[in-house]
Amino acid sequence: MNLSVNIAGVELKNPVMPASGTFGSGLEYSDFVHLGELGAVVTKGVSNVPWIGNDTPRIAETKSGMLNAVGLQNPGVDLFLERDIPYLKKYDTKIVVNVCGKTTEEYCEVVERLSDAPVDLLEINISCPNVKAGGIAFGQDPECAMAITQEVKKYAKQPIIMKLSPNVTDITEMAKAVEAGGADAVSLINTLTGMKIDVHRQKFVLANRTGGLSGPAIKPVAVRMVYQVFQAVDVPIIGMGGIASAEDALEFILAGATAVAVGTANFHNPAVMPEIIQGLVNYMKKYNISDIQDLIGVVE
Amino acid sequence: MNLSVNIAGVELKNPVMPASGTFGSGLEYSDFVHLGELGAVVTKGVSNVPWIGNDTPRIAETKSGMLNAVGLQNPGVDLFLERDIPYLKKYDTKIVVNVCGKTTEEYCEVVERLSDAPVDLLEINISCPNVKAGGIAFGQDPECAMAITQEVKKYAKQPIIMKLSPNVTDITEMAKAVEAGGADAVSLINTLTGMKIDVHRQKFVLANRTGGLSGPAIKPVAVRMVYQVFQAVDVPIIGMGGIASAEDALEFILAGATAVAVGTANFHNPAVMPEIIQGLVNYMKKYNISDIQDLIGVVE
Amino acid sequence: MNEKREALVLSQGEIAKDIFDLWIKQPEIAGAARPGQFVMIYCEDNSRLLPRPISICEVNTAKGHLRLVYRIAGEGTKEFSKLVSADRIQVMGPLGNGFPLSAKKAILVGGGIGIPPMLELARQLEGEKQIVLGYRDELFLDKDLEKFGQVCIATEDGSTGTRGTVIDAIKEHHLDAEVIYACGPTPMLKALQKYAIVHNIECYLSMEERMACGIGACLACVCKSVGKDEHTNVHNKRVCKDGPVFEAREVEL
Amino acid sequence: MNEKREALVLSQGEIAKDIFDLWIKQPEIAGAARPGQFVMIYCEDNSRLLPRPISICEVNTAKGHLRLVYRIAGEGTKEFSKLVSADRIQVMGPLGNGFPLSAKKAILVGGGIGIPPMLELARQLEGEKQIVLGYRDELFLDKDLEKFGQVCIATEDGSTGTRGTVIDAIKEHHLDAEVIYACGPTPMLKALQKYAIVHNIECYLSMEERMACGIGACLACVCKSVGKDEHTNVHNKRVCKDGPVFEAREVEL
Ligand SMILES: Cc1cc2nc3c(=O)[nH]c(=O)nc-3n(C[C@H](O)[C@H](O)[C@H](O)COP(=O)(O)OP(=O)(O)OC[C@H]3O[C@@H](n4cnc5c(N)ncnc54)[C@H](O)[C@@H]3O)c2cc1C
Ligand SMILES: Cc1cc2nc3c(=O)[nH]c(=O)nc-3n(C[C@H](O)[C@H](O)[C@H](O)COP(=O)(O)OP(=O)(O)OC[C@H]3O[C@@H](n4cnc5c(N)ncnc54)[C@H](O)[C@@H]3O)c2cc1C
Ligand SMILES: Cc1cc2nc3c(=O)[nH]c(=O)nc-3n(C[C@H](O)[C@H](O)[C@H](O)COP(=O)(O)O)c2cc1C
Ligand SMILES: Cc1cc2nc3c(=O)[nH]c(=O)nc-3n(C[C@H](O)[C@H](O)[C@H](O)COP(=O)(O)O)c2cc1C
Ligand code: FES
Ligand code: FES
Repeated sequence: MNLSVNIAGVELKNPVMPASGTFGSGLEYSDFVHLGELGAVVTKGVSNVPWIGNDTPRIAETKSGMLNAVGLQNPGVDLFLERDIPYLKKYDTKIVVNVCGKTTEEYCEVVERLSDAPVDLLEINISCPNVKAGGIAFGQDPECAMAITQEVKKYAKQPIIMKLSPNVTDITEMAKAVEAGGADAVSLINTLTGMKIDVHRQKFVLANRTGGLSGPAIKPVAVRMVYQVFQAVDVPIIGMGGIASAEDALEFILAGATAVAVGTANFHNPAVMPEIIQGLVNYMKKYNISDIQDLIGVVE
Repeated sequence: MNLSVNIAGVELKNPVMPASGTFGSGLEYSDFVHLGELGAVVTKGVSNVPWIGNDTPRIAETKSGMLNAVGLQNPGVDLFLERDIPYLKKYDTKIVVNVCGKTTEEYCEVVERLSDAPVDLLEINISCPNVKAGGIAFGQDPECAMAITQEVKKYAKQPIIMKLSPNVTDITEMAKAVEAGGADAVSLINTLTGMKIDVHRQKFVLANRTGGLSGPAIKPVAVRMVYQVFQAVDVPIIGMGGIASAEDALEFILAGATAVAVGTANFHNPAVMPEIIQGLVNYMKKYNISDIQDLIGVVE
Repeated sequence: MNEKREALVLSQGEIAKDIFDLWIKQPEIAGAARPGQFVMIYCEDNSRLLPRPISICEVNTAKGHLRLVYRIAGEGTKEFSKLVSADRIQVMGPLGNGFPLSAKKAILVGGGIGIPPMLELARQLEGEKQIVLGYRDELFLDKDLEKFGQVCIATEDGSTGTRGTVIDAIKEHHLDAEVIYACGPTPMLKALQKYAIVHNIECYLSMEERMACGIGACLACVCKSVGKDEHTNVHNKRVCKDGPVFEAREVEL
Repeated sequence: MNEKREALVLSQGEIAKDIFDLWIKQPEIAGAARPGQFVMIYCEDNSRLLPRPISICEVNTAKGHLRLVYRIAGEGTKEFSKLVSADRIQVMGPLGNGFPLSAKKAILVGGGIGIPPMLELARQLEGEKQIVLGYRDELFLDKDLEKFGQVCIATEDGSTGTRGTVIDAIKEHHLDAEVIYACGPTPMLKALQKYAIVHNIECYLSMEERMACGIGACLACVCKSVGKDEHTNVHNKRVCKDGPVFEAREVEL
């Protein structure tokens, strides 16, 4: 039985990885999950210098979902290269580094600093809704998205995954734009922008007012977008948004995802990813499927 | 204590009404709810001629939400005027007729036919994602939205509520466009486009493939959009999307909604609207608020 | 006013693999229920919003008791299967039209999880009754039904009775009747529809479709109908309100 | 490997209005727990994804029992309040750093629902203990704590002990100490932080923040810290991992 998939020339032993920002750089979750069992580890977004992130409260629970406005707190690329990459290299898994920035220059600086590091793939987060200056604009305008892809590609030695925002009128336009810009893969969806109000205090629950909605609540939107993008572009897709079980992961694969990422579900069950991998194996056994790649995009 | 609110000159005895399409024309729910207790009754979308709608399955459950692709099945404006309006006139409530069409002409035809009917408000659904030809385009392009608002206004004798789609990059742009086109009010949000796949059958769950996501799952997105639109335009807002309790309704009001509509929650609890109205009264008593209008948009 | 009502769980047991037999007490619903009608059961888990339609299997009007027999099909029915006596659930009903009763010589056909509504129907029909039950393999409710008439069984694997479908069983036993009542999977209903038309027999089919409101307002649960539906004047009748029981000639399957 | 574990509910009772006293059996967690640490309790309802952090109130290591005392604050704790003996729940822990133990003369300060962790702390501290408890009105856990030292009570409404805050009670009773341990609402922690700095007393505060992962990975639960945090090299420490207990001079409140 073959569970391995290929993203832009990088072979993952299975299609399951954490979604950026929900798994740190793996260290904390290594108490719960054998990192070597995962298809890849995707790190929290990393920027050129340390970012302090937003004020608290940074999260709120919603029905079958949650809002977050962490605001990309991270130690910056230097400490990241010194500490997190060597840590991850101890494990037999692929390393995907999520990159964030406020300007094209900042993105390029991080990508350049990572270019000689033992990193397998770069995921460029042009869609984080929580950063005031810049960030989101790249992910909501096709021309900006194409331009930043082109720039980043100049500095990258690893294949580039562009992470798309769902807060757009037409996700296929965005996917086509980054493909035209040279993206080697796309990942989707990032969070939907949302808000929660404490009606007793008459105040925003999050210090940042708005936050990104994730979790099972958004899965139908995510599956739809993966399906649409699969019809529109040729690059491989990493699908995410509300995956909490093998069946959820299979929905994304059948819709067209080559691999899947699991975010919010880690908070509900820190051992969810190995369970999903096992569930994929069970499904393939049950339906006599020898290669998981035969499932990609076959829904009808 | 004053619970009444004013939408474009029409006074509602309270701010609670059903969301279009979830309540028929009131008849079926009159076994569960005294229609005269509601701020208004909003009818299912009505078109110039009968529409047969989509094939089944038309709905699917999702986590804290549901997908629907009913496809605006309706008897057409003639039977509607003959049967549904006289039925609703028996009750001491306001009548909001939801209008759908495939072309500007079709919308205008329905609006014209309704112009002399005893209808208080017209809600123009330019956002239904389930109709193939036209429909959705109006709701996703600001220029089209403005143009159709202007056209409809020429035929309408009642104030016009434009119902906005959340499947857009910038909801404020849409709201400003319909305001510029002459809209007397806006309602939001319609459903988010989603998809569900049956992984065992490897098939789309809905005959229409995609459907509209509604219910508590989407509430954070809806509250955020209502808040953004409240900052952007001067016309009153009818807020909806996942409301299932008085607290939910208050979130929308605090975010800027003058009135609220309840959709999917009716399926979970057919008597939910009177409960919400009572909950608003309880809240106002508890916090010593004499006029509900003092709550509109006051979140901070 | 009609409403969502609380019911008391009296007992529950598993009568075949994944098939549960639930008795609840809800006097208003039991007092009004007719064979072929259904109730909506609401989930306690807040992530599941839609109520689950379940047919009325048996009614004890005097005591206000209702029997529901269902198969675990997904998360909602799995939740229900954990109910134990003294638990409380939210139920709405009775809903739908139910089977039209008469004293004619009848064949009652139940396929799989379509069997439960046949029990209350058998109890209330006054004429001669022949009961045909189709199963994949394991039997259930067959003993309950034997009290009301001749029971013929068809199983897919041939482990009991006729190997094959309910149509095979009807043919094997040379059953004939003035009226057929049926509930079961669509292929079975289709075969019976054809059989009834060919043999010119009155025939009532109980249909299934995904539901949201359960009371005719949302238009989720339509089936293609020969006549125009009264509600929207197109050829789409609502299973929850105009049905779930339709005369075989009324619907396109 | 650490993991989410199943625990058995041994008993639960309401010890004051909306305050519940829950004993569970979970030997692995009980075996490792230290005072000031917390556990995460998961909701059974699928619409509530995030686990709820609850402090460890008392531990019986030998038996593998844990005591949790919590207030109904929202839907999750309301769900927990319905647990009865023999139910099973999912729990993760013990999490966080806990209070540093010593034999110094100590003041233990608990405010409202910050009182529970003071109990296991009082049981394990070896030095002289003065225990100051702040309540709005109704008392709880005060009898349990009396076994371990002098208990001074402050109530907002003056119904018991000092009218006012825990600081008022400390002053009224002229308490002094080499170390203060505290858990309670932010205004109380702020007042104690100031008090400790002014009086130059070592002081440990247990902080509260919204959490998602509970293990230091998601950066939901940070508090402003004087020093740079080791994890992201900014001035934001993680309450779940670097805390919940911080030396008063370490954090900005
Ligand atoms: C009028 C009517 C009477 C019925 N009577 C019975 C009965 O007596 N015994 C019995 O076992 N089953 C009966 N069913 C089928 C039963 O409603 C479904 O098996 C049940 O809703 C599945 O719910 P779930 O949560 O377990 O499955 P899930 O797949 O988790 O349900 C998801 C959604 O799909 C709906 N759904 C799934 N399967 C069906 C189905 N076959 N028909 C309609 N909706 C479905 C659910 O109601 C829910 O809204 C009846 C259906 C109808 C329409
Ligand atoms: C380290 C720590 C220890 C705690 N120990 C106790 C204890 O021993 N006893 C006790 O009664 N309470 C304790 N709390 C507070 C307790 O976690 C919250 O009251 C509880 O999470 C509320 O959940 P809910 O579902 O009832 O409320 P809801 O408002 O429905 O919860 C919604 C979300 O907000 C979070 N949340 C709400 N209030 C708080 C809060 N005050 N702190 C952190 N998260 C919150 C919930 O965890 C959940 O994710 C502790 C909190 C922390 C951080
Ligand atoms: C707490 C939290 C932090 C996140 N941080 C990042 C991030 O740093 N970079 C990024 O690209 N996406 C980030 N995301 C988005 C997730 O990677 C993912 O796209 C989204 O949550 C949808 O998946 P889910 O529903 O499985 O969580 C974050 C999400 C959460 C919940
Ligand atoms: C079954 C169903 C049918 C609907 N039909 C219509 C419609 O005819 N016209 C319309 O403008 N919106 C329609 N909607 C959208 C609702 O009016 C509402 O905007 C949306 O469902 C969000 O609210 P809710 O989460 O409370 O359901 C429909 C929604 C559902 C669930
Ligand atoms: S379920 Fe709503 S019309 Fe039948
Ligand atoms: S809750 Fe995730 S870092 Fe503390």
